[in-house]
Amino acid sequence: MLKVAAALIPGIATYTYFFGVGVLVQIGLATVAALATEAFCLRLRNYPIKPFVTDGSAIVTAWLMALSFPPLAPWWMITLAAIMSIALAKHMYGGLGQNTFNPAMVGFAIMIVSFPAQMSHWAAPLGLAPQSLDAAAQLQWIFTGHLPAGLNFDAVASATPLDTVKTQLMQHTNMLTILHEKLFGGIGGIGTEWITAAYLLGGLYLLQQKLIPWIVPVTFLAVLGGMAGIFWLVDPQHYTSPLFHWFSGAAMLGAFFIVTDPVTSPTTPLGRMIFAGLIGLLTYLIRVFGGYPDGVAFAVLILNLAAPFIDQYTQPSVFGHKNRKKAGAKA
Amino acid sequence: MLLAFVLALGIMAALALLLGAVLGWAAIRYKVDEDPLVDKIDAILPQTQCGQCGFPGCKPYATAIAGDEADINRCPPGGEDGIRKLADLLGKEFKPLNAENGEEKPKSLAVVDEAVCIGCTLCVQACPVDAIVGAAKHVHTVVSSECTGCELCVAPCPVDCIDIVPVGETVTSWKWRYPVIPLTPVKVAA
Amino acid sequence: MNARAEVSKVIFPFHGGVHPPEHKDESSQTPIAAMPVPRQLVVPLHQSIGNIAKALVAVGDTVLKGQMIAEADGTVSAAVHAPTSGRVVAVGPTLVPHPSGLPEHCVTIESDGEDRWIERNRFDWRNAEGRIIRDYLRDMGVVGLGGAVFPSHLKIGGARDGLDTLVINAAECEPYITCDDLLMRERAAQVVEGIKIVQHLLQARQVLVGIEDNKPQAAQAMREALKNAAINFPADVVVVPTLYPSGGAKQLIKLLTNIEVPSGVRSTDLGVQCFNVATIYTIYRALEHAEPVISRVVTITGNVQRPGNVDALIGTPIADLLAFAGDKPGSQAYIYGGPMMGFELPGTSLGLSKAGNCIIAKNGALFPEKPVEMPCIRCGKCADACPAELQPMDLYWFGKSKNFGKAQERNLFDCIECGACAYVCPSNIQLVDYFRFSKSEIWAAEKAKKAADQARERHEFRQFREEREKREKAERAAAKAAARTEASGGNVAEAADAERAAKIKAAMERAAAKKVEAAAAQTASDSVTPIDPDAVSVPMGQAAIAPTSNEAPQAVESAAPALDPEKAERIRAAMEKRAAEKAAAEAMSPEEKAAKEAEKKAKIAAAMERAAAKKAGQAAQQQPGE
Amino acid sequence: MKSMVANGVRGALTLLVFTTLFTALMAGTYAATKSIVDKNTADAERALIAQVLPAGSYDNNLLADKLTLSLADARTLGNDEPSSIYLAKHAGKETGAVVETTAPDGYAGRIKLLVGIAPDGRVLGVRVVQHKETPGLGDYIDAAKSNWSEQFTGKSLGNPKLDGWKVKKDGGAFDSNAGATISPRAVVKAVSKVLVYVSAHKAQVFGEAA
Amino acid sequence: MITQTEVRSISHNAVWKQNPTVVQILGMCPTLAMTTTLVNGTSLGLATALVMACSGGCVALLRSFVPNELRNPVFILIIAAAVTILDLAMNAYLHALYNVLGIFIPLIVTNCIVLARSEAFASKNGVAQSTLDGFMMGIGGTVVLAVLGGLREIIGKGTLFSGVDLVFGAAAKSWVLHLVPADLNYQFLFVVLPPGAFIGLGFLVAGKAALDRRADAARRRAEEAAAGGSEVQAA
Repeated sequence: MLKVAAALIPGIATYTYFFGVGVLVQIGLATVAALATEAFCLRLRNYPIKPFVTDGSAIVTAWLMALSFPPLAPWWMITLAAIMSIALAKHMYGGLGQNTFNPAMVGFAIMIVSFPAQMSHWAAPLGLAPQSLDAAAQLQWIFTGHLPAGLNFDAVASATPLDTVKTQLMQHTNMLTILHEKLFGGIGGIGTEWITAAYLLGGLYLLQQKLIPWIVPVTFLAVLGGMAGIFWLVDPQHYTSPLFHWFSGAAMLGAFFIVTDPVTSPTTPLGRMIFAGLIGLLTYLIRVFGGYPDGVAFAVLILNLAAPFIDQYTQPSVFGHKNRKKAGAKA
Repeated sequence: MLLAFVLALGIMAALALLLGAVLGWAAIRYKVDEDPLVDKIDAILPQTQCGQCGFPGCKPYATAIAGDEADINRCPPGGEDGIRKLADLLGKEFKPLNAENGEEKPKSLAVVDEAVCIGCTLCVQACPVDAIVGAAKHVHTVVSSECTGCELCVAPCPVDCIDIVPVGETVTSWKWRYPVIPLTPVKVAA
Repeated sequence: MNARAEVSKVIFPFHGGVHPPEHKDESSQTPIAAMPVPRQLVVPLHQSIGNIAKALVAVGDTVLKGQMIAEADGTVSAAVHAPTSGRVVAVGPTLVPHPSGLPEHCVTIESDGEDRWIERNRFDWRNAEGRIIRDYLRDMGVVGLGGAVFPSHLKIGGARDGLDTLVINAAECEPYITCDDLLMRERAAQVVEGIKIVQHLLQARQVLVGIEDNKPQAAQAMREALKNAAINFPADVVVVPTLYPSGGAKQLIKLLTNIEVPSGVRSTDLGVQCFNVATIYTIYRALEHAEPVISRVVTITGNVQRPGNVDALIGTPIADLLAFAGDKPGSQAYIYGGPMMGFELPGTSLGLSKAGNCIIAKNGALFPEKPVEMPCIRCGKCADACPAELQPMDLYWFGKSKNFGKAQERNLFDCIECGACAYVCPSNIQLVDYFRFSKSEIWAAEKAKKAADQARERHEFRQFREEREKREKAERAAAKAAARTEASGGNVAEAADAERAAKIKAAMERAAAKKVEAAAAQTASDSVTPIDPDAVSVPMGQAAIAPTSNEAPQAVESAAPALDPEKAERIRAAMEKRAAEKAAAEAMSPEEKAAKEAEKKAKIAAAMERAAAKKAGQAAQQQPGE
Repeated sequence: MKSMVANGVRGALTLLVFTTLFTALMAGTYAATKSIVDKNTADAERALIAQVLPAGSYDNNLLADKLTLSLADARTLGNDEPSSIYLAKHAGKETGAVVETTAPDGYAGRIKLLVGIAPDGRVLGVRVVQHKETPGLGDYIDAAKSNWSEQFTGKSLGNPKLDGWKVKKDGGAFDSNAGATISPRAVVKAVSKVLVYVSAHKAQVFGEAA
Repeated sequence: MITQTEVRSISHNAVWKQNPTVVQILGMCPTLAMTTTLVNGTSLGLATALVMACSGGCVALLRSFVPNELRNPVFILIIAAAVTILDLAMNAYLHALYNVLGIFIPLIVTNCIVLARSEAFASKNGVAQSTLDGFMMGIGGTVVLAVLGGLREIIGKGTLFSGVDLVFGAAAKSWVLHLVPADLNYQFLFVVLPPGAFIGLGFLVAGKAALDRRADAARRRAEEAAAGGSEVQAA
C-alpha cells in the first residue's frame, strides 16, 4: 500500500506545480480526515487500531480522492468526502477487504452529485488565467470561501479540458476551433497532459513492482482509446482523439490506481479484463454522452457492483478439469 | 360517457370470465398432490427416531411441523443447528430447544454389557432402526455403525445392561477446527 | 545389452508454485546415519490413509523383528510389523504423530536388544499372480513414504494393457527435507532394482525419474545406476526446476508428461502412475529380501547440533531421534513433515510413523513469528501461486463464512493443501487451515447425512415389517374364523334366499372377527413395542394407550395404502432378503465372536442389496416420469 | 376431467361477479368526481400560465382566449408540436400574452418555458416549466430553486439591445452562476427569440384578438 | 368482535415487530422515491394506510366467497379499486398534494405490502382485525416514511415541513422551519436523491435492530434478576 502511495508522488508533484499548493492542502486534509475516521471506526468496531491505520489503505484512499478533487474545493468538502468514503463506503461494509465500492470514488461521487457547482470550480492551470492565485490566496479561498480583494473567481477559474470540449460542442462549435483555445496544449490540455503522464510513470512503477496486474490498465486504456478512435475517425469534427482521452481527466489515474484496486474488482484473469474493458467503455460513454464531464468515477462504481457477478461467470478451469471438459465434449 | 362505462365493464367482465376459467381449470389440472415440504423437513431431522419430540419417529414429527401442528424446537438430537436449519427452511424465527423434550447431548451409542445380558430380546424389539442383534436367550450386541443413540432400548431392559456411551473423538473422526483469527479486539475502556 | 531408448525430456510447467528458501544443505552434507535400536518403540497401528490395522498381539507377547503385529483391516489398509525383537508392553491408545493430538492405537514394544529377525522366505514374485503380489505388499506394510501413506498395493495393477509412464517422484520439493536425496545418493542401485520391479508389475512402457535441479548429486547417482543396471525399457532421470510443489504427485506428473490428473480420477486411468522413490526402495526390500517396512530414512534438522538423515526404525520415539541429532535448547516446537505441509507434533514421546520424512526443531530464528493476520484484500497472489489453479481467496471466503456447498462447487477438493497460497499471502492468512476446516466439515456432514439416511431406511423397513407381520397375523385369524362360520352356515342352509342371507351374515361375522383379532394383535404388539408404528401421526402420549377396537382395523387398513405401493414393493423385496440374512446371522450367534462376524458380513451384504434395490427403485421411478 | 371444467366455470363466475362489482364501484367514483377533477386540472393549468402575468392584470378565462400557432410557427419558437399563445385581457383590453416556448440547447436536453409579454414588448415574466438540468448546478433557472428568472421582468428588445441578450460571461446583460452558464444561456436565447417573434407578429398576437 | 388485547397485539405487531418498511422491507419504491420531505413521506404513508385499511377490511369481508386459486386476482382487484377511488378522491379534494405525490398514488396498487397483508392476514382474520391490521401496518410504514423523510429533509435541504402548504393551503407556508437560513440555498443533493434514501433506510433498519437488542438485553437482565431474587428467597 505504501508503495502505491509512493507511486502517486510524481503525479502529486506535477499537479502541485501546475495548480498550486491547493493540491497539497486537499491531500493533507483528506489524509488527516481519513485516518481519523479510520481510527474512530476501528475503535467503534473493537478492532485493533494500529495494524489497520498503518497499513496505508486509508492513506491511498485519501490521496486518490484528493487528486480527483478540484484543488480549490472548499476545505469542508474534501473533509466530508474523506469521512464518507472511509465510514460509509469502507467500514459500513465491514472494513478493509470487504467494501463493494471503491471508497475514494464513493467519496468523489457523493460530492460531485451533491455539490456539482463547487466540484467544477477548477482553477486555471499555471500561466493560463488572467489573474493567478498565490499560495496565500488559495488557502484563503479554500478555508474561508473568500478571495483577496480585487480578485474575481470567474477570472481565476477555468473548466477542465474535458468539460470545455463537452460544453463547447453543445454550443455547436467545431472541434478544431475548440482545440485552438489556449487551454489545450499538445494533446490533453495544458498541465493535465503532464499530470497524467506523471500518473503513467507511477503506474509503470507499480507494474514493474508487480503490484498491479498489467491486464487491467492495458485493457482499460485500450477500450477507452479504441472507442475514442472509432468516433474520432468517423467524425473528427465532433469527437476528440484517443490521445486526448488518455491524457485528460482521470484516465491515467484511473487506469493504474483506481481500476486496479483489488478489493473492488474481480479476481479472475478474464474477469479483470472484462471489468477493465467495461469501465473503459462506460468512461467514454459518460464523458461524451453523459451529464458529467468525466466518467471514470461513475464507471468504476457501476462495475464495482458487477464484480462478484463477473467473478461468478469467469471462473478459470481448475487443474485437471480442462481435460475432463474436452473429453466430455468429445463424448 | 355511458358507452365508455359499458365498454369498460364489458372488457373487464370478459377478462374476468376468461382468467377465472383458466385459473379454476389450472388449479385442478396442475395440483401438486404430495407435500415435498415433509420430505425436506425429514431430511433435516437427525433420524435417531428417538421420539423425544413426542412423535413416534422423525417422519411423523416432520409431518406435524409441515402441518403447523408442532413447533420446530422439539428435537434434542438435532440440536440448535437443526432448529436453525428448520427455521431457515420454514422462514420461521429461531427458538431455543424446548427443555421439555430433553437436552442436546453429544453423539452417543448404546453398549450392551454382555456379562449381564440375559437375552430377553426386549431391546431388540425396542430398537427403531434394528441396530441390536441377538436371538432369544442369547447375548445381544449393538451394531455400533447403525445405532443412533436414541436410548429407547435402555428402558425396556429388565437387567439394566445397556449403557449409553458418548462417542469420543478419534483421529479418524477428528475435524480441523475453525481457524482462530488472531485479531485481538481492543478492550473497550470502561 | 542396454536397450534404453530415448525418453522425452521436455518439461511442462504447472501453474503457480513458490520458491521458499531451501534449507537443504544443513542436512544433506552427512551420510545417512544408522540409529541404534531404542529401548522402547511406540508403533502406531494407523499407518495408512485407510483403516487402522487390527492388532494381532497382546500385552506380554514376545515378538521378533519383522513379525506382523497388526494385520490390514480391509482393502484400504496395510499391515504393521515389529521393528525389532522384544516384548509387547502396551496395546492401546497412545499419542501419535497427528495434528489432532489425539491418542490412537499403538503397540509399545520393549526391545530385548537382540534385534532378532523372524524367519524370512524370499517371495517368488516373478511367478506370482497379481492379486497375490498385492496381498503380499499389503502384508509387508508397504505404503507411500512421501507423506501421504497411501497403501502401495492399491496402485499396482489396474491398467489392463500396461501403463504409458511410470513416474518416480524424487523431486522432494519441500524445504529442509533431504531424506530422498540421501537415499538416492547412497542406495541408487537398490532404488533402480525397485524401479525394475514396479515397471514389470505395471508393464510400464517408460519410466521417468523426476528430480529437482537442486539435487545434482542424486540425479547423477540415479543416472549412473540406471546406466549400470540391465534394463530393457526406456528410463531416464528428468531434472525439473526447483519450484514448490513440484513434488506433489499431480504436479510432477504434469511436469513430466503434461497430463493433468483431476481430483477423484485415478492416474492409472490416464496411463500414468507415480511412486515416491523411498516407496520404490521399500518395495524392492519387501519383494527381494522379504523385509517388511520397519524403518525409514528421516531428516532431522532445524535447531539441532547434527542435522542430517537417520535410518530409523518405525516407532522410534521422537525424543530419541532428537537426542541422536543433539537437540539444541530454544526449540519451541517440532514440525513433523516439511515446513509447508507438516504440522507441529503434540509431544516428543510418540513414535515415528511411516509418514515421517522429516522432523524440524523449530525456533524463533528459523521460523519467525508470523505477523498478525489481516483481512483479505483479494489481491489474487494466492491464485497466482496455486498449483491446482484454484481461486484460494474465494475458497477462503466460503470457508470462513461456512458456505461449504459453494466451496465444494468451486472445487475445494482439488486443493492439495500445499500451502503455497498461505506462503505468498501478503495479509498472512493461514488459508490452508480454512481449507482443511472446510473439508473436514464437509466430510463430517456427509457422514452424518449417510448415517441419517441409513437410519431412516432401517426405520421405514422396520415399520413395514411390523405392519406386514400384523396383517399376516390378522389374516390367519380371519381365515380361521371364516372356516368356523362356514361350517355352521352349512347346517342352516335350506333355500337360496336363506343361503344368501347366511352368506351376508357370515361376511358380517367375518368382519367382526377380523376386528376383534386385529385389536388383539394390536394390543399384543403394543405390549412389546413401546412405539406404535400405526399411530403415525398420533403423538406418543396417545399412542401408548392401546387403541380401541373401532380404531384398530382402520389403522391396519389405512396404514398400508398410505405407503407408496412401489416403495412398499421395494421394501418387501429388501425385507425378504434381509430376514433371511438375519435368520442366518442369528443361527450362528451361540458363539459371541461368530455372531459378530456373521452380523458384519450380513450387514455388508444387506447394504449392497439395499443400494441395488434403491438404484433399481430410482430407475423405475424415473422412467415413467420421463 | 369434469371437475376441471366445473372448477373453471365456477372460477369464471366468481371472478365475473367481483370484477363487475368493483368496476362499477370505480366507475361510480369516477363519475362522481369527474367534474371536480376537471375543474382542478383547468385551475392548475390556469395558475401555471398566470405565473408569468402580474397579479390582477387580467379578468378573462386564460384557457379560452388562446391563439393556436401553426407547426411552422411553433418550430420557430423551438416547440415540436403546435403550441399556443394565451391572451390576458382586463376589461376586454389586451394586457399581455403568454407564449409557450422551448430552449433546445440546455445542458441536459430541452427546457420548456412560459414567457409573458406585455403589448408594449416588455417581458412580464419568465417561468421554466420543465427541464432536466443538473441538480444543484444548472437548475437555478427554475423559479422553484432561485429567483434568477426574475431578472427578465421588465426587459424588452430594446432594453437591452438584441446583442445584449446574452449572459454576462458572453458579454451580455444577464447574470449567471460561475461554472454553469449553459442553462441560462439557453433560456436567455429562447426568451429573446420569443420577443423577436412577438414583435414580428404583433398584429397577429394583439391586433387580431382586439 | 375485537378485544382490547387483540387491538394491542395487532397494533404492536404491525407498527413495531413486523414493521413493513424496516422489518419486512416491503414497498421500497415509494419509500425511496417519496421520502424527500417529511410532508411527502407522511402523506404517502397515510394514503397507503387508508388503502390498506380499506382493502384489508374488504378482503376479510369477502374472503369466504373467494376460492383459493382466485385469491390473487380478487385481492388485487379489491386493492386496485381502493386505490383508484383514493386516487380520484385525492385528485378531486386534495389536488395540490395530488400533484406532488403524483404517480405514486396509483403505484400503491403494486406496493407489495398491501397484497402481502391481504394474503397473510386479511384472508385469515375477521373484518375488524383486518381493517385494524391494514391500517396499523400503514401507520407503521408512515412512521418510518415520516422519520426518513424528515431526516432527509433536514440533512438534504435544511428545512422541515416544506410543502406543508400543499396539504393545508397557502396559509401554512409560514409553518416551514428553516434550520439553515433559506437564502444560503443549502442543499446536500446526495441525501435528497435516492441514494440518500437507501443509506437512510439502512440506518433506520440498524437503529431498529439496535433498539430491539437493547430491549432484549434489558428484559433478560430483568429476568435474571427476578430469577436470582427468587433463588435467594428460596435459599
